[in-house]
Formats: sequence, structure tokens, C-alpha cells
Amino acid sequence: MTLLDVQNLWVKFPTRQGIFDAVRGVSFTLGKERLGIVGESGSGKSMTGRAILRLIRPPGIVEADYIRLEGTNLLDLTEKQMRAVRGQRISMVMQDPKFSLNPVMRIGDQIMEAYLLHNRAGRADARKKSLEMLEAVSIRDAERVMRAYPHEMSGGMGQRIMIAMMLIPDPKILIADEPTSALDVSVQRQVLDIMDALVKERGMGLIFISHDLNLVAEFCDRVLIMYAGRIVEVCDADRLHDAKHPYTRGLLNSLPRLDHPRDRLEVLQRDPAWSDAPSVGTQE
Amino acid sequence: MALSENQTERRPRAPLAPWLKSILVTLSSIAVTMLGLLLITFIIGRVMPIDPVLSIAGERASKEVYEQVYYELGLDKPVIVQFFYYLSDVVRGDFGMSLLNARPVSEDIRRVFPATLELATLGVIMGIVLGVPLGVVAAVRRGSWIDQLARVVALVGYSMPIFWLGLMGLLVFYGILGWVGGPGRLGIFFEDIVPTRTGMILLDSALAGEWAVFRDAFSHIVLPASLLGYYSLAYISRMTRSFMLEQMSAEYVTTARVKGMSERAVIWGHAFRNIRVQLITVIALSYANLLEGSVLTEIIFSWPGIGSYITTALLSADMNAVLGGTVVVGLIFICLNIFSDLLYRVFDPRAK
Amino acid sequence: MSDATTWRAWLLTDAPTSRRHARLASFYKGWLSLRGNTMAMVGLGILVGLLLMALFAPYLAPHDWKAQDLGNRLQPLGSPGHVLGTDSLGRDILSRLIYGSRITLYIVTLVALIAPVAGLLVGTIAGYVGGWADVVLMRITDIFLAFPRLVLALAFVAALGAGIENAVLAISLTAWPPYARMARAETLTIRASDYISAIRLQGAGPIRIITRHIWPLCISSLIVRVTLDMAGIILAAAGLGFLGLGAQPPSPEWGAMISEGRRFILDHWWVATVPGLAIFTVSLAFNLLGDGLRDVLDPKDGGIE
Amino acid sequence: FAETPANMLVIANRIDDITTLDPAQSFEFAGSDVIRNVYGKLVNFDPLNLDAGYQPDLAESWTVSEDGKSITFTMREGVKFHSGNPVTAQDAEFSLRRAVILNKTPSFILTQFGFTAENVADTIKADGNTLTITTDKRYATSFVLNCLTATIGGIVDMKTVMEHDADGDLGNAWLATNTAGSGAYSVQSWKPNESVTLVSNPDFYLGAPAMERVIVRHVQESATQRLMLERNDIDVARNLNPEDIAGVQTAEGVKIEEELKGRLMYVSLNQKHPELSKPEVRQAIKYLVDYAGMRDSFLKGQYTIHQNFLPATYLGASDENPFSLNIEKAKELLASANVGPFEIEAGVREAQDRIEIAQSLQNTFAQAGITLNISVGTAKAILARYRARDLDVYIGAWGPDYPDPHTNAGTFAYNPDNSDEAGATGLLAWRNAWDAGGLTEKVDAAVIENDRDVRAKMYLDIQAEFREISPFAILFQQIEQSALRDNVTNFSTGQAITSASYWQITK
Amino acid sequence: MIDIQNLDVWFGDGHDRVDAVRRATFAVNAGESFGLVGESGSGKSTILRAITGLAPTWSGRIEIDGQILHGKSRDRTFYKNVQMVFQDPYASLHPRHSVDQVLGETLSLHGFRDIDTRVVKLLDDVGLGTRFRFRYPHQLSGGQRQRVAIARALAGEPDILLLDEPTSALDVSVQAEILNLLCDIRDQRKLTYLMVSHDLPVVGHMCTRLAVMKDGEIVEVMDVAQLRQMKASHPYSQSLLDASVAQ
Ligand SMILES: Nc1ncnc2c1ncn2[C@@H]1O[C@H](COP(=O)(O)OP(=O)(O)OP(=O)(O)O)[C@@H](O)[C@H]1O
Ligand SMILES: Nc1ncnc2c1ncn2[C@@H]1O[C@H](COP(=O)(O)OP(=O)(O)OP(=O)(O)O)[C@@H](O)[C@H]1O
Ligand SMILES: [Mg+2]
Ligand SMILES: [Mg+2]
Repeated sequence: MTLLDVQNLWVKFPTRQGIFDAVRGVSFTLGKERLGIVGESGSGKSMTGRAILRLIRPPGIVEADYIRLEGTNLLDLTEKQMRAVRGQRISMVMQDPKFSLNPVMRIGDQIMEAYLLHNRAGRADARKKSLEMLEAVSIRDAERVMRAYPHEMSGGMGQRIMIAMMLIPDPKILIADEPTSALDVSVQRQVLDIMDALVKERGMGLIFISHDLNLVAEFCDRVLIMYAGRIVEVCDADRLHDAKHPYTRGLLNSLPRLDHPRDRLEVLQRDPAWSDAPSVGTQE
Repeated sequence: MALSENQTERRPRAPLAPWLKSILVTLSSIAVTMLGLLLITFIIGRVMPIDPVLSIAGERASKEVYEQVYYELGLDKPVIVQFFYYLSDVVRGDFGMSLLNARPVSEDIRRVFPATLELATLGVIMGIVLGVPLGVVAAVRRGSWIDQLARVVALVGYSMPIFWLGLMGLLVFYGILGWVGGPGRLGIFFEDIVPTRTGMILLDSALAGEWAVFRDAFSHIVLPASLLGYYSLAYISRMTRSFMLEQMSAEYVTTARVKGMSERAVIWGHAFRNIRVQLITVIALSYANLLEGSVLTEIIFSWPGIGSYITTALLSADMNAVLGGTVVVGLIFICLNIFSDLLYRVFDPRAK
Repeated sequence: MSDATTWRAWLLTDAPTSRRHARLASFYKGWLSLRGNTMAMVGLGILVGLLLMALFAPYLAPHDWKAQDLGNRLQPLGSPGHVLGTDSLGRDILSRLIYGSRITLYIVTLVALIAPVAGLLVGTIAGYVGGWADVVLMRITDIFLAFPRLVLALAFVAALGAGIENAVLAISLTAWPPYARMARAETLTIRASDYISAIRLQGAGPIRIITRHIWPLCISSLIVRVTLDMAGIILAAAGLGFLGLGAQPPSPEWGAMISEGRRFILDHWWVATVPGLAIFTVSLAFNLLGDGLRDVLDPKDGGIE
Repeated sequence: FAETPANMLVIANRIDDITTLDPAQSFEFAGSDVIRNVYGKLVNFDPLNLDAGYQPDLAESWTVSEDGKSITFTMREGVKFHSGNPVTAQDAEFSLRRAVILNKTPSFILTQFGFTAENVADTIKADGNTLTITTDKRYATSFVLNCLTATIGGIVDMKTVMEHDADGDLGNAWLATNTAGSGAYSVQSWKPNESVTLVSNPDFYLGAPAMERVIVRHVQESATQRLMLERNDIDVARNLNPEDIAGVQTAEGVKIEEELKGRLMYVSLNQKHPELSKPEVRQAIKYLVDYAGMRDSFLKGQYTIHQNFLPATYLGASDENPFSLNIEKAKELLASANVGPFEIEAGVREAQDRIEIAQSLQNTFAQAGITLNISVGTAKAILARYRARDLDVYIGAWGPDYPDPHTNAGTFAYNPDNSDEAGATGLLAWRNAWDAGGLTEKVDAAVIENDRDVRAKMYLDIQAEFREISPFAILFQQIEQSALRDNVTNFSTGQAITSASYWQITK
Repeated sequence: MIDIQNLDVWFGDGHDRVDAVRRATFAVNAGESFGLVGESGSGKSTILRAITGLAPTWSGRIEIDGQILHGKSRDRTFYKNVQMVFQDPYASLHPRHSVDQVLGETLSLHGFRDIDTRVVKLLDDVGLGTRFRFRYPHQLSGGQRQRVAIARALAGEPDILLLDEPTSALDVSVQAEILNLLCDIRDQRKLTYLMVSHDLPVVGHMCTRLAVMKDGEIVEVMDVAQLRQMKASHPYSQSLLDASVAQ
């Protein structure tokens, strides 16, 4: 069943050289699944995620035929109604935990705030819920973490806290913007496992943004490959290695591999035609 | 002046007995700064062509009288010796006698400083109460008419000669409209009614329960204080705006929005919290500047404050008074600096 | 394609072909973003006007700025021959205002050349060298910062004698410490950056690093600050003039004109108000331009990407 | 905003010059105003009849010895100090001796009669109810008595003062901020740069003053004073400038009172300057002043043209004012001395009216080819240079120290030793390096002449010569314009001869 | 070529002291590429900074090309011999200096005369071409910036390059270009590399031997064959290997 349906999404920024299209006519749907979005830096992955939540501030412009969340078009909602959507129904884990937590607020307060915003509950209740949530993302010393400030946390913990904070209102959809790229390989694993478990248990829809093809291939159900603001290819994750688009192939081949030593790495040859071609739609 | 740049200077220090070390460091830096302050003031006193002897002996003094005063002041001793005499007195809290009015400088300062303190405090409060919200709104609505209005309001405050505003204000609100009390701190009727405890008439009269005096004192202070308030409003709102702009583009603000917070909660609950620290520094600085005494305001409003005290003393070569006043002002400056540092530690968890 | 558009394209290129081209292009982009800022352009316009006024003062001034006419003093605004009236000695206020722009510009330029440069020097040395130099220099800065500003300026003017140059020196003397602090704080962050490490690895010495690598980065925020402080500088000069210690008579320095006119403020308000408005306009212009420059120069605000 | 109370007088004035309230030391305008109301003197002026000259005050009468060197005063009976102690000859003896021994700045007013710390025991002596003072030579009695009306002649309460003697300072430190007199008022509080509050002495021997409290507030700005007066917050504004006087004149319930003061505005030329030392140049400059233009414009109502060193109302004062602006004549004079264009520096303190005078001079001088560069500085800085004979031209004011012609004659036209070493910084002639061209002896002679008319004639002669040859161009004499609420009567600032007194004022 | 023995590096002193590197010992032969891997904060960069004199305090023995180094000062021959490429291409170029200025200044510091021709050649060497000569950093992409940084490091014609995670801030596609470039110039100029990375495949691609670091200590030195066979002797290295391959 479709949770989110995006049709012909454009994100534009007016610049001195004219209008810059960060996202050009992207369409996709999301069910209760793990949808990966990959692409090189600047290909518009984050902007797509933010546009869904209507977080693009002026002068940026978001245009789309519709962005339907379980049937309602988010573009038609007032700012006030939109606030009820944010957090409670769609949540987003930001790219960099270091900058995404308020440095002068206790972590506990920030998590509880997210809960209290959408639930009529007392602080004690919120506290209990927050502790549970922290434990759910495998934070051991949850009591201490509640009292701590963001700068006292390592990158991995920060990322997990972000996840806990975004999941506490129990959203239908979670957008995770490169949740692991700032992390060490070992910590990366743990975070992925946690998210995986949560998606499975709660039946959420997950949009997983990353630039790491291998990671997405392994972790997600379906993958969108973006290039210059467009979706150039959509494929099932397990079939990623059979992808046809030269861009996707190039990305895959440019990675050094421990198991396949090579003298030279393959270098992506960009074809201007890629960015002119229309987005690959995914209407099901 | 934006002390926001200082963040880098205030990296957390030793985890080892940090309080002890930082207290020692702070104390020694105060001591060094004070010593330098004294030294420079002293040098200024010596190199100025204003002759302290003349201010005592007067224009018509004969040579003998002149020399007598010269020796009385100890001016025949080497400058270094004079400095050390002075230093040892100051350490004992003795700023010497004012050459001009034959009283201990410390007594004078006790009289004039509360006047300035009262004025500056009220002024800075007005500046904060109006300036901070103005700055925040301007930042949030960047580029809107309200931002432009805030800018013009602030810039007028920045660039209008304060004495011009002062005289005009006096003409309009006192001379024509009669809404406020005139120059001076109190009307003649109310002079010497309440006992001097703090030296700040508003406080003294409130303590004594003399509300009529309080009202009169307030009617006198409100105009000069608004003037100073406007001036600090200009500065505070500009700085608030630029701090807020920086915070509003930070990722955690987006995070807060993602949570579904209302814009107002995002601004005041999140972004504003983060500028508190910088704001404190700015306010402290602005307060310190007001406490330095706004000479021109004090002259126009016949306000017997420390600014005009020091200036009069300087113009008439009353070096003891100048030195005393400077030391006090410098000390306040340093204290405010330390105070804002302390608050910084309280408000910014990263500074621990 | 018209000439203008090719020029524009040439200037907006992201692949400049020579040093000059690169520099011009980056100026042009700055200019474009400044031009986009209406308020800043208003400020710039006023300042250009001021400059022209100073330049062509002899042609613009309707009267000799020092010609007295005691029988025709304190004429109101709009009186025949004297659009802005006359002052206490019967001199034409408009002419004095026009010639006064030269002095104002002179003050502003001189202070702007001294205080920030001194601050930059002290701040960057303290920040880069660190250790004892830092402690000593910052203590000195603190002392000057904690010093009552007017006392310092007055003392200085009193020591050297009244006069516009000394007033300027005195103002500079009180104005540098904030710049030093700012430059130091900035240096501290720059010092730790990789590009400084990189140039050190090429064997560059401290002088080269400070002058070629650190200064260019501090200067932009300094410029912004200076333009914002301009109002303060003009007013400080006016303040000294108010105390009779600024420009010497009969110099038509605007601050001095206000302080002359302030005696008549109740009955002949324009005598003080007209130069007051002039100061206001110019400092407003500097402020507006400063705000605009901040957007262009300050990388934090995302002017130059 | 009601009016000031009926028994209270509120005056706005600039009082930042008060440095001490000790009559033996005070030498400033505002201080003299206070002391005049606090201390009785042996002889004094009647504020309601100043033209009458000195009158008995604490001394009921006096006699002059045959040789003219001793004056014996008989003290008035029944007068009491504020402390309740009776005023006695011993107090008078103590007060005068004290002034001589302390040797503060104004002490020359007494010591010029030959009193020294060593000889006061003999020269100033009380005996029962009388006090005898003996001068070193014969002086005009009027001269001596006029000097005793100066501030330094204030009689202090010996008992009270000596209770506060500290380290043998004869109570100097204590008297600086406290008062112990017998006058109409005592000082209740003096807050420097803020206010002086006087309370009346109900036992004042001339009767209890109508104004029970007099508050003198320090208000720096003329505009501010005017606003306060218009708003009824003060009764008297003493420092209004001509424009504000003109403005306030039309205000309801305000009147202006004018009194001729002793203060003179003058320009002096340093004789060390090669060009300025030429007689023709000195003379030319006197023709290069736009006397009438200045008087009628920015000095309007506050100065009158006066070209002699004795202020009008003084004994021997002259009303000859021969000079007026005459560029042609000045040019002729300069040409006759073969003087081409030259440049000189004028020192002037930072007071608007003086700066304007300087600029007017600059303007007229320039028309004869003399470039006048104006250096504005603080009063102290400019004075220091003046005293060091370092200024080409000084533009300043001079007020008499006591109401006798010698006060100005002895400084403008008197210079026994013109060498740098003499360091006679108190003499204006010396400061301008002018040897007074033989006037010194004439001044010496005039001061001992006892015949009033002859003495007056002598001063007239001195001034006539002075006008022509001296390097001083006396310009104006001050008129003090006080603006009062119109219910204030009998207000007097003491004209040219003394200070303001308040006991006679009613409302 | 590089011989490091018992290297300790610490920051601050007394109770502030952070021991960033402890008793590190390894050697790199001429022409060899040696990798340093380990988790974030394990002290990899610090070793490089100690060699170049950018770390404040260290003890132990650092020998470069037969020269024993002392303290923080390095002489001219050292700078000619040893150069470093930094992790973040966005932070390692002066924001107000054009490519031409960066390279020109470096060349003149190394005492070259024919600066213009050398700048052109350097740009060619790193595959940028003269099109980029007068651009400012903000006009360059991350990969292009890293090329400039490499060109700068090559300007003095060094024998040894210290590479501090040269590609970790870059995209996978750009990473390939840079890694290829590094391989090419190594072969052309016979360079010795000491390369820091936390990405095992990258190290495996570039290096012949590597040291694994944990908490400031070198826990194991192994060669690339062992790496490929996933045979680490230390449990930490093993867990690191497992984590990277699991993807
Ligand atoms: N405020 C803005 N004004 C103009 N262009 C912008 C703005 N914000 C983003 N862009 C551009 O939009 C494009 C898409 O950015 P986005 O952040 O979505 O990239 P991304 O795919 O998330 O990259 P990364 O992997 O680096 O996070 C980029 O080219 C970026 O330069
Ligand atoms: N200037 C410094 N002052 C104090 N501690 C420092 C300083 N620089 C580095 N450290 C500490 O030294 C340790 C090693 O840092 P280093 O930068 O070498 O790690 P790294 O292995 O390069 O990590 P990364 O992969 O994140 O670059 C860290 O714990 C770090 O906190
Ligand atoms: Mg992104
Ligand atoms: Mg590192």
C-alpha cells in the first residue's frame, strides 16, 4: 500500500546566473518498505527529502503536481497543518548529527520535546518514553545521556539520539539523510541494524539517502539513483549489480574492492545526455 | 563591539582543579590590566600640558605660591617615585584628594557613580527590552519591511549625535509638552528628603517608601535613560539580528522544524537559546559603555555622573580625580567582562 | 549578441583566463550581489555624492565658506541667497557644509587607515605567534579597551594640542582595540586551518603567513566593521569638536558646526540641525553600505559561496 | 510642575569652578558668590546701594593713624557666628593672619601691604574690641579697605575653625567643605558640579533673610537653563547666551536684569614677536577689531565696548573708546612700519563666545594681510602657554580681584622686571613681555595717593597712555544678563565690584 | 625512507594531557606505499603531523631519509623532501588565493625561477589543465580542489608524500579519479607514500603494507596479502576487516 506518492517534484533556487534546479521532476512512491536514494554529492538527494517535508525556505521554490501522504496533498496544507505532519507522520534524520542537535539543550529535553509536541502527556510520561526510545536505539546508559549535552556525545551516539528523537512520535515515514556517512565502519553497522529492526517492527516507510551504493544495495528494498536532480534509474536492491544505466554502473565500478584488486579504478565518464533525459517515473 | 569573536578565546581549560586555575588566571590578568590602566592614566597625567598646580593655585598665582603648591603635590619627586606613592595609596583604597573640590576622590566617586549606575541601568534595560525582540524579528523576517524599519531605527540611533537628540528631546518633552521632569536628578521640592543609602535615588526612595520622590526621580531619569536606551537598543538590535541570522541557518533549527514545532517555538525555544551567550557579551559591553558615563548626555541633563566628573577633572587637570574615575571605570569594565564570562560558562554547556 | 552581454559573460565566467580576469570577475560578482541590495546601493550613492561634493566644492559652494557678515547672521532656512541659512557669524551654512565634506572625508579616511590597521597588526600577531606575545598584546588591548574612551582621546588631544589631525589620532587610539580582538579571534581559527599548515609545510615564515595568508581573510570582516563604525567615528570627532578639541576654527567641520549651533538650538534650530542631518546621512550611508558589504564579503552569510 | 516655594530661591548657574569654601583660599566666581553670603567682613558693600562704595559691616567704624599706615577697626557688638559664638576682634585678627600665613593664591591681596607670616603678630593685632592693621607704607585708605571687601577678607569663627585644625593647617581642610561665618546664610550642602544649598541665618544682624533656602544648581547648558526657567523650575538663570536671552524675553513671567560686571575681554600681543613689538603694528591691530559688529551680533547685550583697563564704575574709569574698525588706517599704519603680510598664532580657550571673537578677529586681521591662526584648547592648557610667554596673541578675559583701580593697573600696566627670569606670571604685562613703557612708576605712585580725585586723575592719565602704547587691545566689558521670574526682586550679582548676595531678595 | 620508533605524541600537559599516539613504531621503505588505518581519533593524523612538525610535543625517534628530526622546526631540505596532502580539500586551500597564486607561491618558496612554465606543467600533471589556473577555490569542485592540493604538494618535487585521508571527503566517483592520479604520479616520480585512511578497500588498493591503530597504539602491521585474505592476528584488526567486508 502506498504511503507517499510524489509526482513531478521540482526544487528551484534563484541564483545570479538564473534559476538553478536542484531537483527536476522527480516522481516516486513509497510503501511500507525501505527505499534507497543514491547519487553523487549535489545530485539533489537531500533536497528531495526536505521538499517532502516542505522544509525548503524561501527563496527556494518547491513545485510538484502533488505530494500525497496517504491521500492528502501536502502542498495544499497550511503551515499549521503541516506542523502536525512533521514529526508525527513524517520524520527526518538529518545528515550530520554534530550540527543537527541543539548544542545548548540537554539531550533529554530535546527528545522529550519531540514527544510532547504531538502527545498530550506529562513530563514524567515523556521522560519514560524517551528512556525507552533511547534504549531501543541501543544506548546503554540512557539516564546519563538524557542529562548530557550533544557535544559530550560521539558521532555514533549523536546519530542514534537523532534517530530516537525522530522516531519517538511514531511517524509513518522516516527519511534518513545519510545517517551513517559520518560514522566509523563499526558504528555504521549498529545504526543500520537498529533502523532495520525499527522498520520491520513498526511497519514504517523508510527513505534512506546515501551515496554509498553497496550499502544501499544491501540494506534497502528498492533504490532510486539520482543524477543532477533527476532519477536516472530505479531498481530493486538485490538487482542493483545488474543495473543498466552507465551512471549506476560507473558508480559501482569506481569503488576499490578488497576482494577484486585492480591496477586502475574505473573512472566515471559523464554523459551530458544523462542530465537532459527525463526522470524515470515509478508509478505502480 | 562584537565580542562574539571571543568564543575561540574561551576554549575550556584545565580539567585539573579548573576553578582554582581559572581563578588564579583571572585574578592575575585583572591585576595586570589594572596596573597597566593605572600606569597609563598616570603617564597621561604627567605628559598633559595641563598643569595641576595651576588648577589649584589659579591663574593669578605668584611664583612663590605656585612653587609651594608644586612641592605640596610632590611634583618635585621623580615620576617613578610619584607613581609608586600613588600605587600604594590606591591599593589601600585611597585615591587621594580631589584637587578641585578638596574632598577625597573616593567620596566623590561614591556620589557620582550611583547617578551614572542608575541612568545606565535603566538605559540598558530599555535597550534590552526593545532591542532584543527587534533584532530577533528583523532576523527572522530578513529583508521584510520590518527588517528595514528595524534597520533604520537602529541606524538613526547609531548615527544621530546624542547631544542633538538630547536637546531636542528636552525641548519637546520637557519644554513644550512638560511630560517629564527637567534636568537634574530630582525636583527642588524633593531634594534631600530621602536618606542616601545606595545613592541611586529610585532605589533609595523606594526603600524609604517615598513614592512621591520616586515618581519625581523617575520623571527626571526617564528622558536621559531613554536616550541612552535608544543608543544601546541600536547596538543590541543590530548584534541580535546578526547572531540570529547565523543561528537560523543552522541545522538544528531545521531539526526542530522537522519535529513539527511552531515557528515561534523554533525561534525562541531553540535559536534564541543559542545566542544568549553572545548576547550577554554584547549587553555587558553595551552596559559597560554606558557606565563609562555618557559625558554629553550628562552635561545636557545636568546629571552629576561619572562621565562628566572625569571629563571636568581632566579638563582642569585634577589628576587624582581622573585617575580615581578611570580606575573605577576600568574595574567595572573588567568586572563586567568576568561576569559575562561566568554567565557564558553557565549558559553554554560546551564551555565547561 | 550585444557587447554588454559578452562583457557580462566574460566577467561571470567560472574559467578565467588570466590573473586580471580572475580578479575582475570576482570583483564583478561581489558588485553584482552588492547591487542586488537596494539599501547598500542607496548608501553607496550617498557616499559617491559626498565624494563628488568634496571634489567639486569650489564649484558647488554658492559663497565663500569663511566670509562673515555679522549683519546678516542666523538667517533662517530658505532665506534669499542662503538656502540653508547663515550661522552665528553670518556665514553661509550650505557653503560650509559643502566644504566641510572634505574634512569629514579626511577624518573618516584617516581613522579608517589607522585604527583597523593597527588593530589588524596587533591582533594577528597576538593570534598567530601566541604564547607570551599573545598575553602581552592582549593585556595591552584590554587596558585600552577598559580605558574610558573619552579620557583617552581628551588626554591625547590635550597632550598634542587641539586640531583635526590630533583628533583623528586620538579617535584611532581609542578605536583599535576592538579590531585587534576581532582580528585575533579570527586569526586563531585561521591559524588552525589546513591551508595554513599547508603553506607552513612549504617552509613559509611567520611574516609571510601573517601578511599574505591571514590578513586577506581578516580584512573583509574588518572592512565591514569599519564601515559600520564610521558613524561612530564621525560622531566621536563631533564629540571632540563639541568639547572644542576637534577641528580648529574657522574650519567648517560638521561636528564643530553643530557645537557652534547648539547654543541656538531653541530659536535657530537649523544651525545645528543641518550639519547634524549631514552627519546622520553620511553615517547612515556608511551603515547601509556596511550591511551590504557584510552580505558580500562575509563568507558565513554565504555571499561568496 | 508647580512654582518654586515662596521662601526658596533656586538659581541655575555654572558652579563647576568652586574648589573650596575657605575664604582664605577661594578665588573663583561661584565660590565668591557663596562666601559673600556666608561670611561677614570688616567692611562690605550694600547690595541695594553698590554705588555707595564700602560700608561698615562687622567693623562698625575705623580710624586711620596719622602716618596713614595703621587702620584701627572697632568691632560691631552683638553679632554672632552661626555657631552662636560672638564675633570679636580676635576672630578678625585670626582670620586676616590666617589668610596671610596660609599664603594661598589670593593672599597677595593682603600681602601687597607688607604682611608676612613672620610679621603678622605685629601688623595685625586685636586689642579688646578693636583690630589694628599696619601696612608697610602709606597706601590710599580706600585701596586698603577695598581690598578687605574681597573674599579673602571674610571673618571666620576662630573657635570653631581651630577645633578642626589638622596638622596646623588652621582648619584649611575643614573649611574647604564647611562654613563657620556670621553672614546671612550658612552652607547646608555643597555637592560639587551639582548644587550648593544655603540655609538662612535667622539671627543675621541685618535681619532674617526672606529667602530661607537658596539653592544654586549647576546647569551647564544655556538652553537647559532657559527651559528650566520657562518651566518655572528655577527662579534665576545666570548663564543665558544672547540668543536665549532674546528668546526668553518674550516668555511669560520672565524678566531680564542687566548688571555691568568687572570682567574685560581683551586681546594681547606678545612683545617677543618681532612684528607685534612694533608700535605701529600694535596700534594697527586696535583698528582691526570690529567692535560694534561683535557687540551688536553674537555678543549682543552681554558686552559693551570698553577700551580701558579699568572697568566702568571703578575709580578712575575712563569712557574714552577711540578705536573702531578702520581697515584703511590699519593698513596705513602697517605700511608706515614697513610690515608686510605676516602670520601669528592666537590662543583661546574652548568657550564659544571667545572662539567667535577670535574668528571675527581672524576675519578683520586678514583684510589687512595678517593671518591669524587660532589654537583652541582647554583653559588650563592655553593659560599655561600664556604664562610661559609662548603665545603670539592671547584672546581672553580679565576680572578684577578687588574693587580698587590698582587691581587692574597693577597687572596691565605694571612690570618692574621684564626678564624671563623674573617669572612674574601674575602680571599680564610680563606675560606679554611688555616692560610697561614707564607706566610702572606711575602705577606705584597712584596706589599711595590718598586724595581720591587726584588718584582718579592719575589713573585716567595712565589709561590714556596705555591705550596708545600698550600691546593690549581692550575690547569689551561684560554685562551680566540674568533672567528671573518676575516675582523675584532685589536680585543683585554684585556688579563689577563684588559678588552676588541673597539676603535682600524677596519674592 | 621513513623510520619511526617509539613515537609518543601528546597534547597539553599535566591533567590536560591527551596521549594521542603511544609507542608507535614502523618503517616505510623507499618507493613503498604504507597505510595507516584505524577508527576515528586513533591518532593516525597525529603521526603525520608529528613528522611534519605540526604537532606540538612528541618524543621518540623520527628518521626521514637518513635525517633524524628534532622538535618542531624543520629545515628547507625537509620541506623539499616531504609534503603532505590534507583530508579536506575544502579546508586545505586558501579561500582567497587562486590556483595560480597557490602554486606560484609554493614554487617561489622552493626557490624556482621559471614559475609560469612550472605552474602549467603541474596543472597538467594533476590533470587539471590551464583552464583552471586562475580560478578560486569556490569555483572548483571537491575533486578539483584535491588535485590542486596534490599539485601543491608536488611543486617542490618531494620524494615522500604524506596523505591524510585524501579521498574521504569526496564522492566515490571522484575518489576513483584521485586514487588513479595518486597511483600515476607515484609511478612517474618514484614517490614514497604514507597514507592514512579509515577505508580498508582504499588502503588495500593503494598500499603494500599497513599498520592498524587503536587508541593511539599500533596494534598490528600487516601486508596487503594478509588484508585480502582477511587474516589479521589482532582481534581489533579482525573486527575492522569484518565490518568493511560485510557490506
Ligand atoms: N540555498 C541553495 N541555493 C542554491 N542552490 C542550492 C541551495 N541549497 C542546495 N543547493 C544545490 O542543490 C543541489 C542539491 O543539493 P543536495 O543537498 O540535495 O545534494 P545531496 O545530493 O544531498 O548531496 P550530498 O551528498 O553532498 O549531501 C546542490 O547542487 C546544491 O548546490
Ligand atoms: N590540538 C589537539 N589538542 C588536543 N587533543 C588533540 C588535538 N588534536 C588531536 N587531538 C586528539 O588526539 C587524538 C588523535 O587525533 P587524530 O586527529 O590523530 O585522529 P585520527 O586517527 O586522524 O582521526 P580521524 O579519522 O577522525 O581523522 C584524538 O583523540 C584527538 O582528540
Ligand atoms: Mg545531502
Ligand atoms: Mg585524521
